Amino acid sequence: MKQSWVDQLNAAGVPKCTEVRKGVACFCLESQNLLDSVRKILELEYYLQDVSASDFQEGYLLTYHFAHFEEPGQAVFRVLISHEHPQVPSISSFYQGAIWHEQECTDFYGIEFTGHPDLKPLLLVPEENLCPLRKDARSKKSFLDIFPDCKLVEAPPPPESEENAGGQESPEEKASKKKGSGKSKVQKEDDETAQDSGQA
Amino acid sequence: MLHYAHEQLQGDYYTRAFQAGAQEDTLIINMGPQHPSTHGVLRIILELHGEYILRAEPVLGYVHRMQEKMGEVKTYPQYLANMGRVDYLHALAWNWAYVRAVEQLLELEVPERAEYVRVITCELNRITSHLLWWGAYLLDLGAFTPIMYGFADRERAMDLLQIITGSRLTYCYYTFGGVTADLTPQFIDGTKDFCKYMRTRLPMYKDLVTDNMILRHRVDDIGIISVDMARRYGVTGPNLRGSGVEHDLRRNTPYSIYDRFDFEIPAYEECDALARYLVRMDEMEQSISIIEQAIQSLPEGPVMPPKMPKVIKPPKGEAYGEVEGARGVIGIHVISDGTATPYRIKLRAPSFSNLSLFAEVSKGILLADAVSILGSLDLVIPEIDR
Amino acid sequence: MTMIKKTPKQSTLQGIKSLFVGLKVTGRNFVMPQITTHYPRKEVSNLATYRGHVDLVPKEDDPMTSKCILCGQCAKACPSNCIELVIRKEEVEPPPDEEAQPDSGSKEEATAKSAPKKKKVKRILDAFMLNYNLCSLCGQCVQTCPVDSLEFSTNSYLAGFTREEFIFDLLERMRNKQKASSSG
Amino acid sequence: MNIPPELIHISIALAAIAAFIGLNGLVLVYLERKVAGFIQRRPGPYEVGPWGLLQPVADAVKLVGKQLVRPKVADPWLYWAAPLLSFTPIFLLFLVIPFGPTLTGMEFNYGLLLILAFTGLNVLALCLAGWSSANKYSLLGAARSVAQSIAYEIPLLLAVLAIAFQFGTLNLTEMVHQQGQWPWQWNIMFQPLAFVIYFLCAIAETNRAPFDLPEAESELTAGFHTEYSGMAFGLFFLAEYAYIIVVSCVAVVLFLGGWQGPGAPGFWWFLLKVYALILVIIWIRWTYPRVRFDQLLNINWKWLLPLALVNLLLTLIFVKI
Repeated sequence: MKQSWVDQLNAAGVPKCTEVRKGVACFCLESQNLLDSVRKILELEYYLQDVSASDFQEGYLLTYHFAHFEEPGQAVFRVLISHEHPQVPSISSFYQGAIWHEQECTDFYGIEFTGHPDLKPLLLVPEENLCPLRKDARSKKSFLDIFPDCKLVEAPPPPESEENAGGQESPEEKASKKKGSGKSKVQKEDDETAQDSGQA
Repeated sequence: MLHYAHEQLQGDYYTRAFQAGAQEDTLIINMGPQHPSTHGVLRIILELHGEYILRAEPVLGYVHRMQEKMGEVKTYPQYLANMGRVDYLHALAWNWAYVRAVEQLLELEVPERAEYVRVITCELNRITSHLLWWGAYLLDLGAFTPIMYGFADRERAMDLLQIITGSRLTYCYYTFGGVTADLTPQFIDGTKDFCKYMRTRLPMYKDLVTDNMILRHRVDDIGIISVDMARRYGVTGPNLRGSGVEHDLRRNTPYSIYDRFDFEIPAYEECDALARYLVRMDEMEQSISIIEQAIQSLPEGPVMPPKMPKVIKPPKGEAYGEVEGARGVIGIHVISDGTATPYRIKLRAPSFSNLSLFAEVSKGILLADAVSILGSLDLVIPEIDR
Repeated sequence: MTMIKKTPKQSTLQGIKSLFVGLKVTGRNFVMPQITTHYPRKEVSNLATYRGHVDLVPKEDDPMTSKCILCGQCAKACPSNCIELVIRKEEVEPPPDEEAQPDSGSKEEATAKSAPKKKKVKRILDAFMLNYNLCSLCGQCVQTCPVDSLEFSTNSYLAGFTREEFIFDLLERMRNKQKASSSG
Repeated sequence: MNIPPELIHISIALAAIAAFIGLNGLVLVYLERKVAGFIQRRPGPYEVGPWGLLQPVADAVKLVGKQLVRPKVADPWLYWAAPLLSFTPIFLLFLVIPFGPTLTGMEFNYGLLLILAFTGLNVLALCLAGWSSANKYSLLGAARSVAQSIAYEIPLLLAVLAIAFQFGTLNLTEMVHQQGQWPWQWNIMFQPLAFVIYFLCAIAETNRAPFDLPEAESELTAGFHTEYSGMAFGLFFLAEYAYIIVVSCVAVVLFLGGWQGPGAPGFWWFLLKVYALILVIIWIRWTYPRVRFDQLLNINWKWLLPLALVNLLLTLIFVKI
């Protein structure tokens, strides 16, 4: 029953759900099929809760939260993008509410949203490029470490998209090889512990 | 002497950027950051043709405090105090959302009495928030007296909350696993009286304001937010319910013990400011009913779990604490790396999403309606800027 | 499940009537008693529940010393670092037959005591500094204190001209209070 | 040297009027704040003097004592001329108002006409104030005030015209004489519709809530007087209250029997009625929200104007018969 909405999402063409917690389904996407999935989830009448980013060793993890007005359940899209080329397509053509969220991510992390109508600073001073939420190398943690249920897989190197991949990647992080192709895939399906403490 | 849009105008970054898209012979005007009707330091740049708004652009960030960064440098309990400061009008809902997120991470079981206490106080806080909104909205519309009545009643609720929380506005009352202080008999009696009292006040509000012809004409049919628009912008809370969607986390994904109470989710289908107004007025009534039911069935017991970890160190993972606040869905996304400090905290502020549609909804309306729409969205600026 | 309601519509006649109803409401309030508290002459009644800055709690048997065990948990828990414990270390000669020393009754102490002529270092609280300028009244210090040596004061009448006036030594405050209460 | 007695009379009257305006300003400020306070269940002015009686005096002293500030880009002449222009016509208006049977500054056959003519000057003042401040909010306020005043002048004139036809005179004293002592002899019994129209228009003309759009504070910060401070603002303020008194006086003369009253007719009846009307205006202000600008004009053009025409027509038929 819980599964039904996840199945529905899958059936609509959102790539396979990778992780289900109580009422939450995470979909780890690659940045090029993000727009496709977002279009599908909009067709399923999900609303946008927020867009946020976080800084990991492997790259910036973009998290999109969607929920539905009538049905329970939260859909989470995760997109991992590289530090060197923090680019991701903007979903603001589908969800106009994302305009501000994406501007905020640009403020905090310097991520570039391609196709965004106006990427000017939203919350921070426009004169400086501060990116205050970027973490320094020491305090960065590994994405895998925190989300052990996910595992990064070497994406089959798409032949043309790799202008960013091979060349300049520095060996400093083990992550770079995954993010080299700009994406992580997460495989394992696992029920994390039921976390809703409110569940009576 | 006067600067019109087509002239070269000195201005800050946002004014210049806005001006670049201006048409000929229009008036560019800054509403805010110091403006009586933006309730705080919200700034909206407007392009006016006569009194009609051609274009509007909110400029944020005047009270930006980088709350999310603060979350990354403080320990879990230390960050609690920040939550009351995000949305100072419904501080307990933010408390709750954060506490819920951390409790999910810690897999803490909240004692039953604590849940009841949380429901009672949170609903009481919701009433105070709506009362303040009511007064301030009417102030926007030019009526001075309602805010005084609203404040007088709000004082009573805040006095009650002070009895147990010790503070009046920026509460820091919930804590991981429960609440910091138990209810006192004084509070319980006072709350019962307050509920009775509010039931006599709400009809008075209706007579004075809700039924008033002038108000009706001011709020009827303006600021139409369709369901589709609400979805695209992520509008939640009373604003969404004013668009005819019965979405309320207290009912849709009943957290805590909300499924034990019998209450309605008021929703109106007109999508305009009047619908949003009526939703909030009805919600106060429902909150009173929830409080009465909760007090009636308040169980005995502790308000903190028997054994609490000495140091809050949630395991690795993430959690999303969601709570229905007075303004909409409050979501706190916590990523834990297993240390005593959160790795990343993202605050989803409902006002942020609610305001983001203003540019679209304010096209072609009158300046006076813009004020009315802004008021009907019930914005709290510190929550938007975080 | 509730039905989605329609906003009630109003005819012009009802509208005009509503204007008079509104006047009636304000008119009635005009003659009703005032609800303002004339502050300096009268006081609000709920000051007792106010949670102001923290205060030290004295020991029951010795009102001049606090319950504090100098563990420093409060200082660590404070989000804004406004607590500072000034601790003086003092070497004390162990009295020959100290039995009723409640604060150092651990086993090591007992063994140390039995060792001849071992000097013991005692930590003494010199001052408990609270920088109230920074405090956000979150109550974390009170919650973390393992021996309940901190309590909220109901002191809502705090005013001053300089920031220095809001840096309190809570130990001194406590002692002054105790003195005042014992003498008065 | 032969001074005409008429001149002495007018000079004394003007001095008295100046005192009356000033005093009334103080009284009305106090009254308004007290009434607002009571309606909102708080004491209102309380601390200065007994029952806060000296509060308006303190306010006045503050306003007078303040430095006069002019924005750099404001027009230096028009900016200062506007408050004066708003304030000075008031003396003329009071000159012809019959406070008592013999208590009139100047007996004048066209008294009503004079009042209506000079009330119109206020619009010009507000317009100038808004324009010369070089503030966009002020400009919007000025534009609103012009549109509003011009619109509301028409039904007001029509309503008053009906009364003038009915009495067959423009002399205010004469009008009062034609009404009787008792309330049922007052003109309001014969012309209730005209009274309502006049009253609404009067509120709009004086920019009082709920028609206070030129200074709608939640939309235009303070409208036309956003940039004014000190005594320049004080003059606007005083003028606003003076105009309230003027329109109330005219209403009393036209509809409420002037100084006539049961018992002993005299100026006390006049003042009593004027203050009762002002109280109602204040009461209305603290009860209602503000109307929107287009609604304001709609009320005028779609309701008041046709009603005033109908009223005029009915009156004419009545008079003719």
